[in-house]
Amino acid sequence: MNLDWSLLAPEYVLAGWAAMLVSVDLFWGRLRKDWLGYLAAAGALASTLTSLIWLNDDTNFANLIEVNNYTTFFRVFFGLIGVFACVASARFVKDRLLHPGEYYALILLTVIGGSYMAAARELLTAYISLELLSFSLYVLTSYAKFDLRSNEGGLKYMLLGAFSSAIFLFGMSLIYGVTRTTQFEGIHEVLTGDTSGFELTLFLGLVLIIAGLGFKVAAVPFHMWTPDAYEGAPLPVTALISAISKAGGFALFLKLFAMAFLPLVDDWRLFLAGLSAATMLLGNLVAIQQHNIKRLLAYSSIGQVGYLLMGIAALSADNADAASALVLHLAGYVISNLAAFVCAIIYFNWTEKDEIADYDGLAERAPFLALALSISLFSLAGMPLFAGFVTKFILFQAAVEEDLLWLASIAVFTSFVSLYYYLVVVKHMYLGEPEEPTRFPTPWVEYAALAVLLIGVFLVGLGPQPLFNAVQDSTAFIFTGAEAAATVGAGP
Amino acid sequence: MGMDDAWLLPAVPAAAFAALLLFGKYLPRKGDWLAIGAIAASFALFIPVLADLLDEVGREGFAGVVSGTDWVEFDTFNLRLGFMVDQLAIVMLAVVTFVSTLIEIYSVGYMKGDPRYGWFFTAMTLFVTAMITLVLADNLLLLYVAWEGVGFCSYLLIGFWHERRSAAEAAKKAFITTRIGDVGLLIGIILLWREAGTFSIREIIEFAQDGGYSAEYLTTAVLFVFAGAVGKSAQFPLHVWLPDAMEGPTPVSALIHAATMVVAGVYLVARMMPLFVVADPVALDVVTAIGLTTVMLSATMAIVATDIKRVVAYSTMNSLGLMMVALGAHSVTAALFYLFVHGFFKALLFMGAGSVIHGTERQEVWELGGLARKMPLTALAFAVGTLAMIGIFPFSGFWAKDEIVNVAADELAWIVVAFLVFSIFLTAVYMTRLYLLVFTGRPRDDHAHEHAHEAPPVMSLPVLVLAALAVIAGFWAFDQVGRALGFPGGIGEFVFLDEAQEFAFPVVAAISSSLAAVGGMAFAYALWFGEAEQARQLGERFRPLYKLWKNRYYFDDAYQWAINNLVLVGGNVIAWFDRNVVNDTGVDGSAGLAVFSGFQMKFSQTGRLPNYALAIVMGVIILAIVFLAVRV
Amino acid sequence: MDWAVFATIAVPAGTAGLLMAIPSRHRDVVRYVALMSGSSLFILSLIIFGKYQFDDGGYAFELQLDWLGNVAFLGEKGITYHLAVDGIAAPLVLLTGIVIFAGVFMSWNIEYRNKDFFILLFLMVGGVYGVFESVDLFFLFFFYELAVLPMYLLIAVWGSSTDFGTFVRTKEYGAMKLVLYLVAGSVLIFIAIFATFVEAGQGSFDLPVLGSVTYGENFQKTFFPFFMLGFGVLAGLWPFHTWSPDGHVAAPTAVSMLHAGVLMKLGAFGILRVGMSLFPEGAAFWAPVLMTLGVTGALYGAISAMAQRDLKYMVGYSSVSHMGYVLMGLATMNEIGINGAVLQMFAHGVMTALMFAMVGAIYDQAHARDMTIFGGLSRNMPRHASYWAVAGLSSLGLPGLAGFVAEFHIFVGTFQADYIWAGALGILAAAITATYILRMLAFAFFGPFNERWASLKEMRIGEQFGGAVLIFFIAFMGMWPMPFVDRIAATVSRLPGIT
Amino acid sequence: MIPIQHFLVLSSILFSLGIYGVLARRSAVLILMSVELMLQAVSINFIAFAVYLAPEEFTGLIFAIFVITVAAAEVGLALAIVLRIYRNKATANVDEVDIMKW
Repeated sequence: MNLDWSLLAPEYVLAGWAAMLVSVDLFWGRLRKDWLGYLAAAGALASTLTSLIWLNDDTNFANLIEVNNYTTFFRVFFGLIGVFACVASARFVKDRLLHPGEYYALILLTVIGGSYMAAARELLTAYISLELLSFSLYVLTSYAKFDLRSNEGGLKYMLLGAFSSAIFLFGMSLIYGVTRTTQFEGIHEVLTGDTSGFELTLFLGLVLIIAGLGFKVAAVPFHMWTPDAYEGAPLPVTALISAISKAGGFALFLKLFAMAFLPLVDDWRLFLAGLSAATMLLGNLVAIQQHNIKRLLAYSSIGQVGYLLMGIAALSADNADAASALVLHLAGYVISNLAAFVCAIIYFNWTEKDEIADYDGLAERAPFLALALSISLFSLAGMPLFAGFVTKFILFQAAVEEDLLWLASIAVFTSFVSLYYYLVVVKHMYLGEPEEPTRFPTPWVEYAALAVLLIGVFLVGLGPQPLFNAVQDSTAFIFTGAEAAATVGAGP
Repeated sequence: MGMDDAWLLPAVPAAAFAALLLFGKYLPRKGDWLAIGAIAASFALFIPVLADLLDEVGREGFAGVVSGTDWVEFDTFNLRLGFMVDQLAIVMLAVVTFVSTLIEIYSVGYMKGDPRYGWFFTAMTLFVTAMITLVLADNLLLLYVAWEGVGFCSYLLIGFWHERRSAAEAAKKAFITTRIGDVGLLIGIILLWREAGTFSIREIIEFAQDGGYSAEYLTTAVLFVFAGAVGKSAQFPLHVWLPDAMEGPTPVSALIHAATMVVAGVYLVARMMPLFVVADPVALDVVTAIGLTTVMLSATMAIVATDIKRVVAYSTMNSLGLMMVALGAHSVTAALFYLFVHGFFKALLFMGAGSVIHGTERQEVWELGGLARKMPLTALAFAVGTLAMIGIFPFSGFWAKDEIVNVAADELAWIVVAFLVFSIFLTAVYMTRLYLLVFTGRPRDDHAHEHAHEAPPVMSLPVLVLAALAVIAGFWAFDQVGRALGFPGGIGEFVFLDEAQEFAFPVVAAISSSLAAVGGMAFAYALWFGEAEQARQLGERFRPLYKLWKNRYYFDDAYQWAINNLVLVGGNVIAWFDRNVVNDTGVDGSAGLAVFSGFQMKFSQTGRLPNYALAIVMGVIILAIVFLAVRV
Repeated sequence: MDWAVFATIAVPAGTAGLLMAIPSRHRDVVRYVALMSGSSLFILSLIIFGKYQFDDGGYAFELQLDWLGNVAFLGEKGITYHLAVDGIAAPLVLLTGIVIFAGVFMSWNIEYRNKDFFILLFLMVGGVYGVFESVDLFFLFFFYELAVLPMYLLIAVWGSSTDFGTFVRTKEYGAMKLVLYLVAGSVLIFIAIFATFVEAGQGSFDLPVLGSVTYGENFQKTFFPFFMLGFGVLAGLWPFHTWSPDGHVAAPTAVSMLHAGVLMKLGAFGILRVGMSLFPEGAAFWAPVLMTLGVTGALYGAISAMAQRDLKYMVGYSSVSHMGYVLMGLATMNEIGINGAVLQMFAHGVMTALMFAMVGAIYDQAHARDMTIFGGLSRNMPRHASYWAVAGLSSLGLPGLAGFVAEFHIFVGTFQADYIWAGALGILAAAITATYILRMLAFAFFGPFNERWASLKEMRIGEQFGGAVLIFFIAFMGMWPMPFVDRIAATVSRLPGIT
Repeated sequence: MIPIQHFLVLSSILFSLGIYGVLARRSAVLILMSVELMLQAVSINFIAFAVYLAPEEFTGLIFAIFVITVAAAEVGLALAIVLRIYRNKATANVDEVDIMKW
């Protein structure tokens, strides 16, 4: 058993940094006002950089936590999400929230939770990381403590989260009962053998696990918390939930199903495909009816979950294509979505408004912001030049490779539907009459962060090869045994 | 310079057209000299071509000379800019180049002072280009191109004074009506191509004569082709545009709507005659029937028409119908002969009418009268034209009309001949009436009469030239005359496609038609000379007939009704259907369905936590049930 | 000259970038930059058209850059930035160059945020070039969507609404419908592309690679309709055409020109380049349906146009009608017909661009488009009237102008393919075209002068010039179609399944 | 020795009771307690499996301990949020907490 504690260094950095932030908040009042957010961002960045040490490594800590490219990819990914979340929060928190130290500390903790969800190689670790992520988010969601919406969102998120994690746990316990192990690889080994004796338990467990993870990633019908939590949470937290909770959920979802449950793929494929179809249909159709930008993005993200679930439904024992496609789209989606949220945050900072109708005439008052929001929304809709087009294309193609043409068809259709409600936002920004014609003051830091995200959107959209290579290198590790060998250097 | 260079004939006016279009504005006198020069040059070029042809024509198996170049070609598909000179083309060319030269000269006087003087000549030049191309085309495609081209020029020139609503409407009507015929023509052309694989007229004819087409197929095809001729030559039932086309300037009417363009239909049928011969006889019967109908319609309508140009226009329809009847009797010679002389005397009539209009600025016959004294030259010329049209010995019309009656008697049923003779009577009636009303009697509008003046020399000279030709052109019927001119013989000897036709002069036919003509003149004289009181009484007595004729058999009304109540309403129905059914229901409806389903679904989000939990539980249960049902 | 094709995409993209850098208050600078770019695109397009060697009809100006490969299901040449021009694309590239060149002149007067306008316009143009020049299915589709996307803002911001009292169509509606409709069409294309890629199993989206595979007959029959309908939507395939009149009417002049003139061709081009090239048997199976829909569109569009009062609606429906001819030509599945279809794409593109330009020219001054309230306008605007006439006459198939050459080929092809009824109806539709064109001319330009419009003046010189360029090409192709036919025929004869 | 099924039945009953509680109760606190019930069912499961099926390993037991710990934290967290709601709205009835819907 490898007990090399240094493997956990990035998380040490984060945890330490979180502690430091709390203390700074306590003792150094002046700094906390203006610089705390950026300090937190620096912490996330530091952890990101630290995690690069194990690039192309393949080892694990005590058979609990893997450190390989899959972990590294997600460490970097979540670390960057943390950076942007902190930067985007800076002004918002300063103006509107109490206790910034704890706020940023919690953000850093979500990064730890997310990273370990990707890194876990057994059920307990996975569960603990998931709860770490969730708990932090529960708190953050209800962070605006005098705001009823925030309270309500937090309550719903929290109670349903607890409920669903109980379901998830029950599922895990059943799986444990069947396989007598919590190690993903062990489960895989058992499931590869004859499972005829305990199918009932096994599938019940599987259903419960799907439900639990489905809740985490907001798959229909486990999605109900999403719109309310999104709307209730302070805007930067919404951004964080939409990015890290979903990405973490999928990191675990993917790993669990690729690493542990892959032998049963023929059994669960259609169920996930069904979930996926329901999710994208409901998410995108209901999004049409939304008037609040946060709720709109919530439903749109539900739609995106539908697409991502296709990636899991399309997992195959032969190759890692679907997994790579899923992670690729995950990256594309998160970048675009973060950009959209950063825009919403900037606008909220100016006006304290988040209804779509409030965006009237934004193009007059802040052309760059309007452009940036349009780009991110178009990217979410899967329009060319932007990340969404390529990543969706690859993802859908991956599904079709596994004979899921019908599912891909629904996906293409719903992503067409999604264009409508994104266009409605664009319409308000470019066609509406602004309340007053004055320009908004330019928030340079936020704009810089936005610009970086937009560059990301374009980079992925116009030159996805590097990202795709990185993704492929990382997903190669989540397939155990024989499949792993087959996946390296896969391709026709 | 010979037949191989025939392409120069259209090319010269084409170049002039391009120059006029681009720079006409900047040329002195707006370039009328260039237009006239180019057309005169065409005529000049025509003469060596004719001479060359006359050299060749006696040779064994001579069937015209083809020249030209490919326009579009790939694989086996080939569209040519090809020209063919043969006797048929030469006769037509003579009319086209010569008459148009004269009319262009005439126009200098007639159009003087018009704000779009230059444009008139530009368009006329284009017309001549297209018309010559039409005549010379060796393939159906080029023929169609030129066919549309002349139609377009006709549109431009009828609508020359387009500020007048009536002119704009007439132009539109002319174009669309002929276009309906052209639909048939194009279908016919492509049908012919489809089996033969070529557009070349000669090859198609050979293909047909070798039995390449089945009889029904060929009949269908030629009837479609004939539809084009019906439209262009203003035959029943597409004749309605021609009277309205008189909205154009008179030189236009003279050239396009009398001498050249309208006879293109006749020319087309003459060109395709070998096909009609091979095809089922029904095809020629249709030609005869339509020609005869047109003759009778136009002759009767002319009797009650009061616009000087419209009367002449009806007479044109009358003549065109006669030519069609001749073709129906498959006598190309008779048709072509009539076409040839008709070009002169009809242009003459129009130019005479034009002089009257120019001199008096009136065209209602009831506002004219007694002009013979004021405009003696015009009156003389008009008289010649009238006599030629009526067919009085020895004017040119006499010979030509006789020939038609003659072949009809040979080939067609007696009833047709009877109708023809009756139509000659009617022709005499309305032509005499027209002359009497315009040039004799008491001036009905003193103001117009006082101001009436003889046309300037630039106008009257061409008129006189034509008058002379209208008298003598008919003598070409005689072999002796033809030989004296250097032809192999008379026109019947010259124009042959199947075999040479002797010019026959059966006395019975000549006498009967002359009797009819003279009788008609006498009848008209009795009715309309002086105050025309008898005519009015006759009109009162036969009021229904009078109204029927006056209203042009209600064709225009019927068409207008059909356009208003069928076409436009149909258009509105389709447009309504498109907007309300296809778009608002089909398109917006399906979009609305998505929106509506979103609206319904959003209420599943009740905002209440237990419901959310229930959804999760239900999800689990459903998944579990399905899972187990499928799997266990 | 291999860079020329690349440049046609790089120039618009660069222009968009350059324009972004110009402060928006320098409206004239923006205009001149747009003009420069438009002219260079025009010249580039001429070069590409002129230099295309049509001996064997293959690809020329080929450029292939690796873009995404060796990942997941993608092979070595998975997705390549593969540009090339063949004899079908060459005229369409030229068409794009002509229309954008003229379009810049027609947009000269835009004052409201003209910088943004030109940025979007050039983005769209880049997309259009991309579709014509991409030989990689992924990029073809990439550019296809790219060309559609800027339409929304272009129409919704700079467009105009229609209000006839009883009949109201806002520009937002037109814009939204147009964009959604076209993207809806691309849903089908998307699906078919996925299926094709899997079926081919080559790990590449390159069209020549995909084309080298023989697909099963059932597969072809199943998926050809996806391409046919998907691309057909953009080509105005009846009954999926209603975006076209409403969208074109709402759009600003240059956008209508480009859209009706060029973008609609993308649809037909897509059917040809993707659908028929990959699935010849499927195409043969579905050709009767395509023919029926094409004829229906041709007739139906013409009849609808006859009932319009709004000039722009008339032109919009006429586009539906003329694109019906294009689809008929494609459905013939023989060389003559398909040549005709491509010729018609060019002819209709130039002609309809001219028509929309003329509507725009008059709308700029009169702020009205109802033909029935005008009258005798040719007195004050003789040149404008004559431009209209040329465009109209070309559209009704007058010999000597571009429309005739194209339509004639299509009709001949249709007869050759034994769709005699369809050919006859198509010819009839051309006659109906004459009706509505002449009706419009008679209403608006002829007849007594309506003094209400005494203030109208002749078009601006820029508009005259832009129009003249279009007229030049209408006449050029009408009189000397060989340069076009040579190129098109060389490539069409190489298509699989063509008789 | 008691057969493992008894434990499993017990845990299932507990779990179902928990679910019932979550669905049926309107008080946030009671819902929370029901969730705790479900978590206890999970713990029982884990312990039963660990003892009966993999006696030589401690995984299941450790899992149970963690579940209990997490449950405790969860209660603390949830109660804090419920408290906020109660402060701001003077109710802990989840049916009344529905500003956000649709």
